[in-house]
Amino acid sequence: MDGRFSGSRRLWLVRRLLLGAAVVLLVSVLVFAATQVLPGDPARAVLGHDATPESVAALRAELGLDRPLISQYLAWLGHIVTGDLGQSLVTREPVAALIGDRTINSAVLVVISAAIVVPLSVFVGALAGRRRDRKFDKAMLVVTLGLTALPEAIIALLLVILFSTSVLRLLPGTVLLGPGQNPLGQPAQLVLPVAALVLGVLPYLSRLVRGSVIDVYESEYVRIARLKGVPERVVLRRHVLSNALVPAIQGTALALAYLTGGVVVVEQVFNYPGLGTTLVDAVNNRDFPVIQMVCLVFAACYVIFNLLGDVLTVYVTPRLRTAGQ
Amino acid sequence: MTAVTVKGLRVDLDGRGVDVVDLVDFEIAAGEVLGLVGESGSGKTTAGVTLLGDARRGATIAGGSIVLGGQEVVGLGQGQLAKLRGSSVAYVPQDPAMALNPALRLRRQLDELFEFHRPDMPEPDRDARIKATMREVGLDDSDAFLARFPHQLSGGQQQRVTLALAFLLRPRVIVLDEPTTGLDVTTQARVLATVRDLCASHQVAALYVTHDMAVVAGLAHRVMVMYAGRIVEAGPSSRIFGEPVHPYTRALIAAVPQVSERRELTAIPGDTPMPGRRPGGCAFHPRCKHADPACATTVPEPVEVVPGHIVRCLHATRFAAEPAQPAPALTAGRTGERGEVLLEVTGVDAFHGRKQVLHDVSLTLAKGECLALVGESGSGKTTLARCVIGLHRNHTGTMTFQGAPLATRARDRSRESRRAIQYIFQSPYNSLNPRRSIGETLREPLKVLFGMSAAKAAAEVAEVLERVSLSPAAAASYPDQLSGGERQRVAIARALVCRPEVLICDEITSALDVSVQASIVRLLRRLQDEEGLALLFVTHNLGLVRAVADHVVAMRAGRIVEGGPVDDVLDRPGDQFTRDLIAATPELSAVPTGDPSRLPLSLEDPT
Amino acid sequence: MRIGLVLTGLILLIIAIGPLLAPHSHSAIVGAPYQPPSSLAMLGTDYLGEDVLSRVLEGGRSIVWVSFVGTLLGVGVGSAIGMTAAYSGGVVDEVLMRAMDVLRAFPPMVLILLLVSMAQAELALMPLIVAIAWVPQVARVAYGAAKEVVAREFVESAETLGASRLRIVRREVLPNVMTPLMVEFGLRLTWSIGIVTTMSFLGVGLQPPAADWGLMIRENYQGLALQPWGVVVPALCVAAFTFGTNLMAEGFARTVARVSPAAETPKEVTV
Amino acid sequence: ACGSGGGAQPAATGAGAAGKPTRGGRLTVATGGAKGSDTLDPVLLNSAPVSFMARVLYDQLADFSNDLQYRLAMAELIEPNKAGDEWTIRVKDGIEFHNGKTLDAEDVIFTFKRTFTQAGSVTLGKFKPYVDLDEIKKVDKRTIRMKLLRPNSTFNYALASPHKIVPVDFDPRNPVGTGPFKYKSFTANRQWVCERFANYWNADGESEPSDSAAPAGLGAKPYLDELVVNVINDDSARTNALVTGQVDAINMVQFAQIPLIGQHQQLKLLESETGAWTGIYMNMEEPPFDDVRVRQALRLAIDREQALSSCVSGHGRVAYDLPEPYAPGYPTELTRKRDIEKAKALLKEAGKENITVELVAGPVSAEAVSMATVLANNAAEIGITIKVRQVDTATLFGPQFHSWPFSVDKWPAQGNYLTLLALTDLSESTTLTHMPKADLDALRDLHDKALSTVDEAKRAELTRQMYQIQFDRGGWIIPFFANVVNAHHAKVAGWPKQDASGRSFGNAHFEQLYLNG
Ligand SMILES: Nc1ncnc2c1ncn2[C@@H]1O[C@H](COP(=O)(O)OP(=O)(O)OP(=O)(O)O)[C@@H](O)[C@H]1O
Ligand SMILES: Nc1ncnc2c1ncn2[C@@H]1O[C@H](COP(=O)(O)OP(=O)(O)OP(=O)(O)O)[C@@H](O)[C@H]1O
Ligand SMILES: [Mg+2]
Ligand SMILES: [Mg+2]
Repeated sequence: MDGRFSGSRRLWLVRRLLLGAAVVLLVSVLVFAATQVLPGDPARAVLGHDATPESVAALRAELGLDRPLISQYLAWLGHIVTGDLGQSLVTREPVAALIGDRTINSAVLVVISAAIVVPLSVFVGALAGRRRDRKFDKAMLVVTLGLTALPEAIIALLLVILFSTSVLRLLPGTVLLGPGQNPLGQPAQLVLPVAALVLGVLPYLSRLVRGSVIDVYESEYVRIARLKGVPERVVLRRHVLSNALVPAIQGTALALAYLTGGVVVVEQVFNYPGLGTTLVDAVNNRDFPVIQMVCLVFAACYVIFNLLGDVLTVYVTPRLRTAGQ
Repeated sequence: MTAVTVKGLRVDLDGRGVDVVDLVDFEIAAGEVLGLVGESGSGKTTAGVTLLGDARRGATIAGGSIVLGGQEVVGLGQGQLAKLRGSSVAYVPQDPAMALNPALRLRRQLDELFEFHRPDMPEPDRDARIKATMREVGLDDSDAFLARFPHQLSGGQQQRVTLALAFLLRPRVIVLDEPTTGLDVTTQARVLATVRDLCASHQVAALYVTHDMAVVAGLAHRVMVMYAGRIVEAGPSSRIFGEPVHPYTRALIAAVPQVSERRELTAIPGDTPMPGRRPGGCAFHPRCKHADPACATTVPEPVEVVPGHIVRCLHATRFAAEPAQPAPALTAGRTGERGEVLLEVTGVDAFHGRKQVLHDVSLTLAKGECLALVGESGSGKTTLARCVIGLHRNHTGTMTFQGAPLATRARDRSRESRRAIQYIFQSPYNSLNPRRSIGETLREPLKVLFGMSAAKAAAEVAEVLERVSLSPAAAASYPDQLSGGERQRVAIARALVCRPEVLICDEITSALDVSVQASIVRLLRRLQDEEGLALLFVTHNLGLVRAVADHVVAMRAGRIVEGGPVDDVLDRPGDQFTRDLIAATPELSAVPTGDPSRLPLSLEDPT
Repeated sequence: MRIGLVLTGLILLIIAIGPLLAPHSHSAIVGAPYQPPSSLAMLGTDYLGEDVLSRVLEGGRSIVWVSFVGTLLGVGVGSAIGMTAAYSGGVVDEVLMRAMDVLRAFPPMVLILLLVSMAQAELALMPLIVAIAWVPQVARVAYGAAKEVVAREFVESAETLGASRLRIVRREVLPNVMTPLMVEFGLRLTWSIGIVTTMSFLGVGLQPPAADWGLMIRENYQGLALQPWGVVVPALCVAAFTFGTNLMAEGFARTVARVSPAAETPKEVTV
Repeated sequence: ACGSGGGAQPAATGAGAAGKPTRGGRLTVATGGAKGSDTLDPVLLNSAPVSFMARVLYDQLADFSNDLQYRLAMAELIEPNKAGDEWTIRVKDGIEFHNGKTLDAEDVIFTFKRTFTQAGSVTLGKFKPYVDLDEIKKVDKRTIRMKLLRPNSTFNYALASPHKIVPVDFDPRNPVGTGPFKYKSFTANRQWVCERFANYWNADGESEPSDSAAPAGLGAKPYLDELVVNVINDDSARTNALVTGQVDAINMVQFAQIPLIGQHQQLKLLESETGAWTGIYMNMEEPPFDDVRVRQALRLAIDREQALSSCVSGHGRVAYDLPEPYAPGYPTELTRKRDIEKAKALLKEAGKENITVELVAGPVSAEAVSMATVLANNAAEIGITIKVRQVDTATLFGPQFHSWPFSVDKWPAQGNYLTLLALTDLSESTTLTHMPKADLDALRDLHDKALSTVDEAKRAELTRQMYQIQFDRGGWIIPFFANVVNAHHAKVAGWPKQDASGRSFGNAHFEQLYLNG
């Protein structure tokens, strides 16, 4: 009855996995459809203003853009299934090579940010929830409200002005990463992008934690624990946090999914070579295979984070974990 | 030996200078069970938790003293209170499902008490004590059981775990706050027996808080009656139930339905006032039929009518001298020919998912008759009722109304049958749309069924409100402005406005105080007499069955085990199951002592 | 909450009467680029030499319009979908909510990027784009809230009367999810302002010569060192507006709805 | 690709005075204007960075100097016959490719063939009307003779505008040229790395004039060991990278950021006038631009000084709708004064008062959109409402590119008006302005005449006549020629003074740069 999942759980997991795969597949159809509606075409984007009708037609034929849509999609899907992510229409490089290290770069950014923001939010949120309506809580509410009032792009700009160019000249305000270079090799460059992402997610997550800590504090079993004579600090640690964790896990999953989207803006500001900048470029160039792949990666992250969140939730919630036994 | 002494206790709402309870004095001897009864909102819980030095968020202990084993509790710091709680004084909450931490295993939750109160106790001793206590409360003491999480227990088992938590360190005093409200009668009987046993064997003083008079009657040595934050009467159980003096106590007792005899239930008019809105003088005077002008102005002092029996009433001595409570009028059951059969249910099998919850159920309901459907919790009563009204779709079998078959879904039924059969839900809090005024709620059926214009409907609404004894002005109010009893009347009005022939009532009084329940029951009976309504009355309260029903059908695990005229079934139960049910139901009129031999069932938990 | 009202009121005032007060046309070139404040241009000039003050006074309209209409539309459609799914249950529920899942798998910024590239930045279309980004998220919240309501007995009571589905959703469910939806609206409005600003900032929002606070930040960021007002003032306006609506949403949630709006409510894990 | 990126170490360390000129070292620069579609294939060059990078990796037969003077480069001879329809080209002896092969006639022929066969070749346009692939004959090892389809006495100019010579069997994935640096790694839109080519043919050649020319004794060019070009498209981020010392030099400095860079003592600006231009074009097939009076009215309405000041903060020179200021025959006397009254009168005459037109603008250059805004502002004064619709480049260059009624485009300086005209107004397939037949025929006639004369003065006169037609009836509005501004750390020296082509980084003469170590 412990750690291991029951049979019905395993079934649930399989169902969720299939569902997730279906979501990703549908996303690919949607993105494909969307790319067809995009005005302009990659051949033109590649050739620029020197393009002649013949050269455009030749390039279109070469890129396979003149085939019927369905066959283009199915061909693409067929290749994906066999592990061939296709070729960038623009650089003619394999998509896998193109987005491979950028995916890692983005992942580094997201993982570091998450590794900072999750414990920080839990700490801040729990403290505020415990000192509800007292000074710390009020200060935290004002700060988080202020942070949500600033769009991420502006936060990022402010950070650059404050720490890089104008006020203090402590940190690089631009990220320069050669291809294949490990972003961890230059930690100083990562500080500001990570800070921007952390500040973007912190208000949401810490308030979520605060809310659920308060909910649990209000719960009957915490009252009962107190009436059992359990000291206050143990109440927080043992009775509150263990139960307040569940919404925090769900929130973290959402926040992670959000972070993967948030990198679009932050990467843009910091010139960070990740999926976000790749996507913006690909959209500008109408580089469909790349757009599709990046969107798929985002969608897959969303699905995976959610699934992980759910699995973890099930794992830490005895009621769910032991269901069906 | 006195375990706890309370004097002049007062609890105020923060910042409002309004008291929730005041002038509370009592003491409990070791091994004694003191009952604390009163209507909802009278301040029982508030008074109870003060023994642990606790007041709920938004309230504080404003005065008085609580001496527990020689130590003053009022004014202790958090640390000292923490030492006291759990070891010297323990608390058993109302809802065990909410009170146990869902993330911790039972052993952990039990062991925690040693961790903070007996840190030196060696592990094997702890284990032995935990297991002994588990056995004492009638639970499995195996390690596997202790490794369970709360959600893996039944409601009764959960309640027993909270008892084990309370008794584990053998406290001096234990406060039990309605610990059996959520349980069915058989489980309740077992839990009560456990409480009584443990208190006696460990010489624990218990304060037993409840609104169920019958429960206290069978359990407590002494009883206090609370009204509007004051103790209005206190004395030995036998005195309180045998010779009650305060008009409030008398009225409460008269409202309790009995299984053993059919009697007229009398209701107390009005509602318990909330803190801050309590009338001056004797707080009960607006609802008291003996009140005179003095009652409105003079605050009554406690009067000891006989030694140990204290009454807070201006006329205490006069009432004490009068012959005790005039015996409640016994009423005769309605007999005679059954009328035309309106509703017929034949061979219904119903399912929740793949699980079959009704097996071949058949019954008939005749015009003007009240058919009670009884059975323990989970036996399928609600499911059956929902099949009939067309809310539960997953079933087979036939149902006819006036001979015409009823479609499975309400939506597919004829307008005529949707009008003629009406349903009243259990919870008056849930069955009214909180965002719509009473008037709107009552106009809705008129609009949907008759397409009636708002103007015309207004007259109907006013009329129906009067029929359920509510003022027509209530049409403008919203549900949260009404008391539970008033809401349930609105729910009845919503059914009545359709001019139905059959009313299905699913435990419509179980969320209400006995006095309010009495008034609802009276209302239903009146409607039945005046309008010839047929009632399908779902309940697990056998006293109510006796009071309202003509026929009764008993269900067990989805099957009908017995049926017939009420008096036949209740006086001469044919099925063992019905007999057990009757035996487990606490009765007021039974000899009120703490005599364990009177307990209906043995301690063993059959699960 | 009071501060929120004041801030929001102030911004709305600027939007309402600002253009009347503007000393210049928002697209008139009144001097050299990036001139410091002078009597001619009280907040200086922008990257083209247009008057910053006039553009600030003019530039709130689009942002407020787009975020307000977009949010209204998104919350409206999203909650309609969520409630319908919650009430109908069964296949409708599955299909609608899985469709929402698919849309939710796009981060809003990515969705917007794709949509804007598809539709180009037409002012009339931008609320629609913001709305589409919100629909799946709101649907989820409305679904959760409505799911609790549809299980309540007054809904069943309406069913026993045979009321139509639409009537039940409209009269029984909607009023009871109104409060969370209002909270949702407030929060989404706040975020919409952020998104609209970010869109403009990334250059996928409104286009010059339109005056728009987000666009102004983008346009004048280059000259921050020369003429900070061109960035600072619109950024402050955006921040004040966001802060104001956020405080109001928060206040509303705390006092009226008595909930702590934890942004997107995490969903229940279903077995 | 190569693993060691350029950003691995902070580029410029320490502030203050530079040290002694030294050989070797690595130069890290950042460029803007890059695209995902960037490639090192010299026939596909279509962004600013690749066009200057091509100058680093490859070389040409002839070239323009930084003040746009034509000169021979790898060719020792480029000569037409009398009729201008047969050209003899001989390459210098002993020029070595990066792979060790020696440049010869075969490579020149191969390059022409490749230009004609490679899909998407952008240099094809200027050769297509003239070059007959079957008529390129190898005369000897280093000499070829080309019989043109028709006379073109300025064919040598076409060779001097981008036409990179690649070796036989050139493979763009491993690009080999004769430039001063050789390829090491390349990731589109991200980073280029190249290293010193020891056998650079022009190692002792003359350098472009510089204020900090390399001292004698620094040895053979190029002086640097390695060149790393990072892409930072965002203008502010690029400046930040220079300010925080992540890179040593940047190009495309926005005029608004000049003061910011000026605050830093160790940073230097490098500004040059150019002949590059961004123009707004009117499609003469579409109303209202089919009426010459509307075109002239707009040209009279635009406030060129204001445009120069607003769009580039005055960093540039006013232009009067005629491109190629360095071209032989450029008519400096053809200027216009802003004249609202005359413009209104023209509109009235044309019956086109109070009209509304849509101007499709895209980010072809930093100033394109603001130029459109300024024009819209100015046009309002003569009663023309211009709605500026901004689109991204993919849309701008989309299928409608050649049929937008009113849009923008940008050109680098070609050094010769005849070359430019062939690529723009005269080209049937790529014209944007769609001149009416009469003017087109007149222009073609003049163009043909100019190309068939080898008399430079006569050609200049014909060119002047073509400019006149453009001035009177053309479809371009060119308000100014913008300067290019680069900025660099003081420790990097040897930058050319001028860069009239506007390709940035001193027309990519990295071979003459050195570090003050
Ligand atoms: N902390 C508090 N803040 C506000 N009101 C309170 C507080 N504590 C008690 N009350 C009010 O005081 C009254 C008495 O409450 P209490 O819970 O003690 O009654 P009770 O007799 O236990 O009722 P029930 O039978 O419903 O449990 C109620 O009206 C309640 O609303
Ligand atoms: N929604 C449901 N899903 C699955 N099982 C259910 C559901 N509702 C009820 N059941 C099961 O069906 C059986 C009958 O339930 P029902 O509610 O009809 O009993 P009841 O007699 O009304 O009980 P109570 O007295 O507690 O109201 C029980 O075993 C219960 O566990
Ligand atoms: Mg209570
Ligand atoms: Mg039931």
